[in-house]
Amino acid sequence: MLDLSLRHGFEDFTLEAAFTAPAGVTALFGHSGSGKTTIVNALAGLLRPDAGRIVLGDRVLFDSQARVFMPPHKRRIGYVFQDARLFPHLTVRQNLLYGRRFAARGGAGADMGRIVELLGIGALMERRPGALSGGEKQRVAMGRAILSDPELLLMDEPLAALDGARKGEILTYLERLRDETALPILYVSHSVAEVTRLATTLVLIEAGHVMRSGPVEAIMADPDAVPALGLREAGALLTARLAAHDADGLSRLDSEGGALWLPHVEGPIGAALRLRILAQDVMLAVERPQGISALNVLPARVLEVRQGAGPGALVQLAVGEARLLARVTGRSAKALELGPGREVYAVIKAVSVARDSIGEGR
Amino acid sequence: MLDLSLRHGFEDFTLEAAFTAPAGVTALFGHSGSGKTTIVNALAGLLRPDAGRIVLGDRVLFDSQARVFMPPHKRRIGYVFQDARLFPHLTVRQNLLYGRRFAARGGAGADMGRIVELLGIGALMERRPGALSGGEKQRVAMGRAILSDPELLLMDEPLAALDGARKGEILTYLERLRDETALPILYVSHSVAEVTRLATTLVLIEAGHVMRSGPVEAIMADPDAVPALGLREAGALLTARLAAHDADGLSRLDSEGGALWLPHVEGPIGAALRLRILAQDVMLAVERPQGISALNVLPARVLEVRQGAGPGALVQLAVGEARLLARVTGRSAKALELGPGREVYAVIKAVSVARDSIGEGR
Amino acid sequence: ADILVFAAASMRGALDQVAAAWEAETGHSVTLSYAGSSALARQIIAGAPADIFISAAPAWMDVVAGEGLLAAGSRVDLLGNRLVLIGHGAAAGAEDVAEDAAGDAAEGAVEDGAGIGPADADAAGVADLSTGYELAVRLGDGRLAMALVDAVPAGQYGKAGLQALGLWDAVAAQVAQADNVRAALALVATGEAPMGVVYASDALAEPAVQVLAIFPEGSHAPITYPAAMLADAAPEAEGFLQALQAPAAGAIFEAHGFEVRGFEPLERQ
Amino acid sequence: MTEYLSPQEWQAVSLSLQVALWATLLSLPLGILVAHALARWQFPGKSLLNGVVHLPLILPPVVTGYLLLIGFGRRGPIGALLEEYCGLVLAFRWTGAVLAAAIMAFPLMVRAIRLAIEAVDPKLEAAAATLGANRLRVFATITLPLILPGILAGAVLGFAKAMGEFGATITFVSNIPGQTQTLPSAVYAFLQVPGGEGQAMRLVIVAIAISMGALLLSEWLARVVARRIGAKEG
Amino acid sequence: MTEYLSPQEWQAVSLSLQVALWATLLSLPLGILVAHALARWQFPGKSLLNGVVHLPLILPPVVTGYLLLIGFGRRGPIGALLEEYCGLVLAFRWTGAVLAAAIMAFPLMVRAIRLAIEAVDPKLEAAAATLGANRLRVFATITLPLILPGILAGAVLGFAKAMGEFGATITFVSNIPGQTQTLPSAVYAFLQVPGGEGQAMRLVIVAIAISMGALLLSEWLARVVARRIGAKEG
Ligand SMILES: Nc1ncnc2c1ncn2[C@@H]1O[C@H](COP(=O)(O)OP(=O)(O)OP(=O)(O)O)[C@@H](O)[C@H]1O
Ligand SMILES: Nc1ncnc2c1ncn2[C@@H]1O[C@H](COP(=O)(O)OP(=O)(O)OP(=O)(O)O)[C@@H](O)[C@H]1O
Ligand code: MOO
Ligand SMILES: [Mg+2]
Ligand SMILES: [Mg+2]
Repeated sequence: MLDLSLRHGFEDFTLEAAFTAPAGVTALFGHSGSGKTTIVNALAGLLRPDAGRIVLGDRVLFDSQARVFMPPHKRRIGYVFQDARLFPHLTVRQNLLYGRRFAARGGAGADMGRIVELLGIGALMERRPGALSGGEKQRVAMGRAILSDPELLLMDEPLAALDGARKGEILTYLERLRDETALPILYVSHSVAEVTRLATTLVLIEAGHVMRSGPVEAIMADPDAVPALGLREAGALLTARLAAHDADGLSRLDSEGGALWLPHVEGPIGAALRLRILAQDVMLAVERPQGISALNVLPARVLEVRQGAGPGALVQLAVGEARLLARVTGRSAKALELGPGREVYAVIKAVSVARDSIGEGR
Repeated sequence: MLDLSLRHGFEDFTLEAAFTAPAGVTALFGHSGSGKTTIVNALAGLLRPDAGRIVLGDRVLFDSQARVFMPPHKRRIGYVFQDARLFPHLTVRQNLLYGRRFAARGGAGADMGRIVELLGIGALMERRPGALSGGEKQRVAMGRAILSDPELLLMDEPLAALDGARKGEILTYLERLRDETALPILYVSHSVAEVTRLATTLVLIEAGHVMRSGPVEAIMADPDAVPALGLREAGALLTARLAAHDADGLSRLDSEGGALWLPHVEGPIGAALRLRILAQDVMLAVERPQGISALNVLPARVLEVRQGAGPGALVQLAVGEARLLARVTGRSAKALELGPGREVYAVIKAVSVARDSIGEGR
Repeated sequence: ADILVFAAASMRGALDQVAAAWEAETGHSVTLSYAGSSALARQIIAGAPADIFISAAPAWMDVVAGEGLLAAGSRVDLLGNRLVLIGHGAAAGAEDVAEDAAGDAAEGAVEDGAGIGPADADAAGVADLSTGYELAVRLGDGRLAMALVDAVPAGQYGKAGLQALGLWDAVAAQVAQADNVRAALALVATGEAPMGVVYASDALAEPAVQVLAIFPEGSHAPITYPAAMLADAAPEAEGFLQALQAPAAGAIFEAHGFEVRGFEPLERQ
Repeated sequence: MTEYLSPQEWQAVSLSLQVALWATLLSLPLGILVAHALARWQFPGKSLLNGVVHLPLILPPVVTGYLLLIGFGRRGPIGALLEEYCGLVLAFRWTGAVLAAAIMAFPLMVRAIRLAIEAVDPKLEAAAATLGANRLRVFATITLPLILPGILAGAVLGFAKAMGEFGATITFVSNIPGQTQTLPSAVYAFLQVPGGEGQAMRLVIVAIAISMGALLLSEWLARVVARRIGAKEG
Repeated sequence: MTEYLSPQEWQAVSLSLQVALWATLLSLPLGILVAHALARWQFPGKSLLNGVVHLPLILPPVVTGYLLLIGFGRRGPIGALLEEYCGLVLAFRWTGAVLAAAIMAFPLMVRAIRLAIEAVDPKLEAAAATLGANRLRVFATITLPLILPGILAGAVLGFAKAMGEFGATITFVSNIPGQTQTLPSAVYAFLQVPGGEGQAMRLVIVAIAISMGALLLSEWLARVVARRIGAKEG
């Protein structure tokens, strides 16, 4: 549990942020220059804010009134920097082991071999950072921070330099880290996909201020938050349980909104999962459609239709217990006579729910 | 026109790449560590390859046999580095103007004011790089390279550190740069969305070798290329003409595959556009569906069904003159009896074609 | 109207006074450049614009003469000096025999100030250094400070004198050689070395040392400061060279502890 | 203060200042060039150049002075040439003191600047090259501003050394009041007179005051420059 | 070679080597500490410390030697204490020559190391701190390895200076063959005798050879270290 309240002024920029990050992954989301790195630096003790208070668990890291400022090396906060900051004179292996030496539990935390494999840096172990590509550096930096066995992990856009496939693997690992250990993570990102997959809590930063903060499901399903996240990224989060693996490679998930068939989802039967279903991937029909390739047709009831500034409309749906968002054109909304209370069918293609939108639930 | 053929060995890595980049934007696409930065460095003259030849227009930049090696400052190649590399002792303004001083046309090329505005760095002009955020640095670096009035622009993951909104704006600008000037751009990216929106030519790099290279439409619509691009990113490119703007905010585009209604598309009637239609956004139906929110229902003929390794299948469609890709589950493929020659309807939601998948055509 | 004199650094105190007096008298001006005799001689050979050279040792004057740079017949043996054995303050290395006698003598010399040269000190009761002097005993495990014994004149004279008196071998290993006589004096003055061998002129003005004994004449080659005019000297130089040998100058030199040599008349062509 | 020092001592002070300033200013451009060559270029004879630069540090100053006298004296091969073709006389002039001080200060200056150059990230220079700057312009616009603190450090080391230099100077240009008598030479002269230590110390204090002033000035300038450069990385 | 130098000269050569090595090695840790303090810490009296470090550069060596004599001689306040409590005698011993050489070399060493420290990116040190390393460990594991080239530069400057130092050494510990007669003292002695130049030059060549060897060694080591560190940025 992290409790933070900060004020800090640069010449042309003032940060005034306060939020609480419970266990799990808290995503800091905001435009370039909105103050994310500044917050993270203050947390790590690399920046001494003008005023405020930071409490991590039962430790006060900073308190301007009580004149408490715990130095960085005592904070036990792992930090994956926006620039990798590897030690140029050490090999990749030595970089990875650097923090472990000082770790309280003697590095009993994460398993080196597993992390190395996951990050795909096994072949680089004896190289020096000067001979690494941009993405390789970033992966080593991530390993280094995780292996230092921290009590809080700060990640400042760690995946920006990585390709999709690698990103997916690492996200999977971070999910495990989140779920298997109690390690809280503060994750800075520009990517809604990453944020929704990983985060349990979302903090939206705008020009140095916290615009919204709270559980990620609540914010994502809230049409009000859509402008901040970007239209294309709007979508709801569903919690589901893995119910069956079918012979033809599809898996069935039982969600609060009903059963969904998706391309094979890794995991044991009964596992809890989180699905992100983008508003734009949900099609609405007034009659149950026949002879179409979409496998998932869920009966739904319109809760609210919100006409956007453009030609689109956001439709909030009740599907069983769950909430879904659908994005349709105004023309369709009119043609289908959508309005609160209207009974419709939500059509979701099995393949639309991309693998990287399915995370392990909590 | 850039003609390149290189061989270069690092200890554990060998680059052996040859490709031709015509005018327009050529995207270098490949996994982390595949050799993209190495190629770009060789082009800029910052790395002297073991062997090979680089010809830009009518200038030989490098020829190991003829022992030609043109020094970097004579190459007139603007380079946006993966790390920003701003000059720490100069203000943002001075950084931006740095290359202009040496520009052949005395910086007659790009308009400083416009670029500053576009990059959103107007408020930072008198700051030094030490006081910039990660994304701000990257934007300044981009401006600096463009303002040096180069004959070729190299961009090594320039947008990785930027948020979606800013990314979109800058992509729009880069499109203009591509279309209005004859400036060829070599663009390194991990993001298929960026690539398909900007690129005219695509070069797929894998472990130091060129896997595929050619016009981006051809590669994107080719099921063979899907593994390299990632399933989720598979999709076809359509060329279309802006035909009408409707009062309800929708625009009609006439494509080779028929008319499409999309949320308002910026541009004058008659403008050529490129649309990327992701395979996963295309639904197939055997009868024309009724009462659904999807506005675009196109008659199509199945050309090929390719069952993937997983539960999915890629369906290549002929829609009028154009080719589309659809991704469906194997179960649906069977249920709908999809096979070469089968007549179906391709259903595309208007809102699925995201704004950042629509680029200005060429 | 300006003459430049290159003079051995150890002459500084006395020569400044003589020059000031001559300037006042004649209205000419004299510039004095003090450095080690070796450096000065080499500079003159390299073309230094000196008019007069005063060396601390004949050897370097000989070198300059050998280059044919001296005005013919202008060389004179201007001054002489005596070598003395000194001890630190009142508590010289040995607390016994020599202490009272030598201590009193040295203090007397200092108090009486100007006008008392080595000869007077002699008269005041400072003993001649003799073969029987228990130098090694008094030195104990202390150091005997001297100028470089093979390179710097004061050191060379001192070594010769001690050898002649048969005292050298017993103390050779304990000699601390300084780069010049003044540095040797400083070693004794600070007490780092209990005893030292320096010129009488140096010992005279240093209150922190006392003269223990005087080297007998003949125990080493006579200490001579030759002076000469350079071949292309300004005409006024001759006047200054003469003034150096005049009785007024002699008094000043003696006051600083030098011996005034029997001035030989200048041979004029 | 006028009473604190005699006119002749004032002369020595101002001459020392003059000599040290000129020695520093004149040798700085060459020092930067040599430092750059040693830090960044590859050429035959690099080790030799490096060795020659360090020579004045290795040699006892008297030897350096002696070699200068032989080479740059009026009868020396270089001295004679300089006099004939440039009308420049070094021996026994303050200009010679400048040469001696500059040579003695040179290795210190070069080392400081070289270290600063080696610390400049070559990636920044590469970036400047891609923007069209040739080697010289890269140096003038990127390297030079970034090594300013190093240049200041080199200059102040050189200045301090030049203020304190004695052995080579007195051996080369002698100790002529008003012409070649620098502060250290004057101190030396005082130390030759019994009881002159006190007077010598008076001059030493002046020397310390001047060099400390230069030191403080350089530190202040370096701070200003560093603040302008700000954080290390762009 | 045995014939090239007399036994006494050999003694001077080996003593000089010994003195220069000890002076370099002993002053290095303190030099690193002081350089680090000057580069990275803020404390009252920083300017004063900086000034004191530079003093030996500013003062004529004879003055430094004289001050050493007064302070560290057997009767000097510090010298007496050292003798009484540590049994360490400096006056007229080679240990004193080591002290003199170390003090003369100190400003050069400190400046080189300080420049190297200032060139280390504080962001790397910050990164190490977030990984749990306290100040001392950050210094030992990050700063120190990264400034190795600067330390080498400082060491070789110091060594060369120590090999060439004459004025302060002879003033402080005089010239006792086999105990305090260093190479420069021997050279000086030859230069005082008419016709001794040739012999002096013989010794000078030995001094040059030794220092050049040290120089080449240091450059080679620096290259090895630089290659290990590789490109500037991690
Ligand atoms: N100086 C070097 N010495 C040895 N190997 C190197 C060196 N520079 C790069 N490599 C290796 O060459 C390969 C290609 O590197 P390159 O930087 O071109 O990759 P990239 O495609 O740009 O990757 P990324 O997307 O992560 O930036 C990598 O495996 C890298 O480890
Ligand atoms: N040292 C500084 N001095 C002055 N202004 C600064 C300094 N550091 C950052 N800023 C400004 O503070 C604001 C927030 O910076 P910060 O680095 O926290 O942004 P960010 O949210 O991390 O952005 P990005 O996504 O681009 O990395 C920016 O406007 C930046 O220009
Ligand atoms: O200066 Mo002299 O030459 O011996 O004392
Ligand atoms: Mg940031
Ligand atoms: Mg790269």
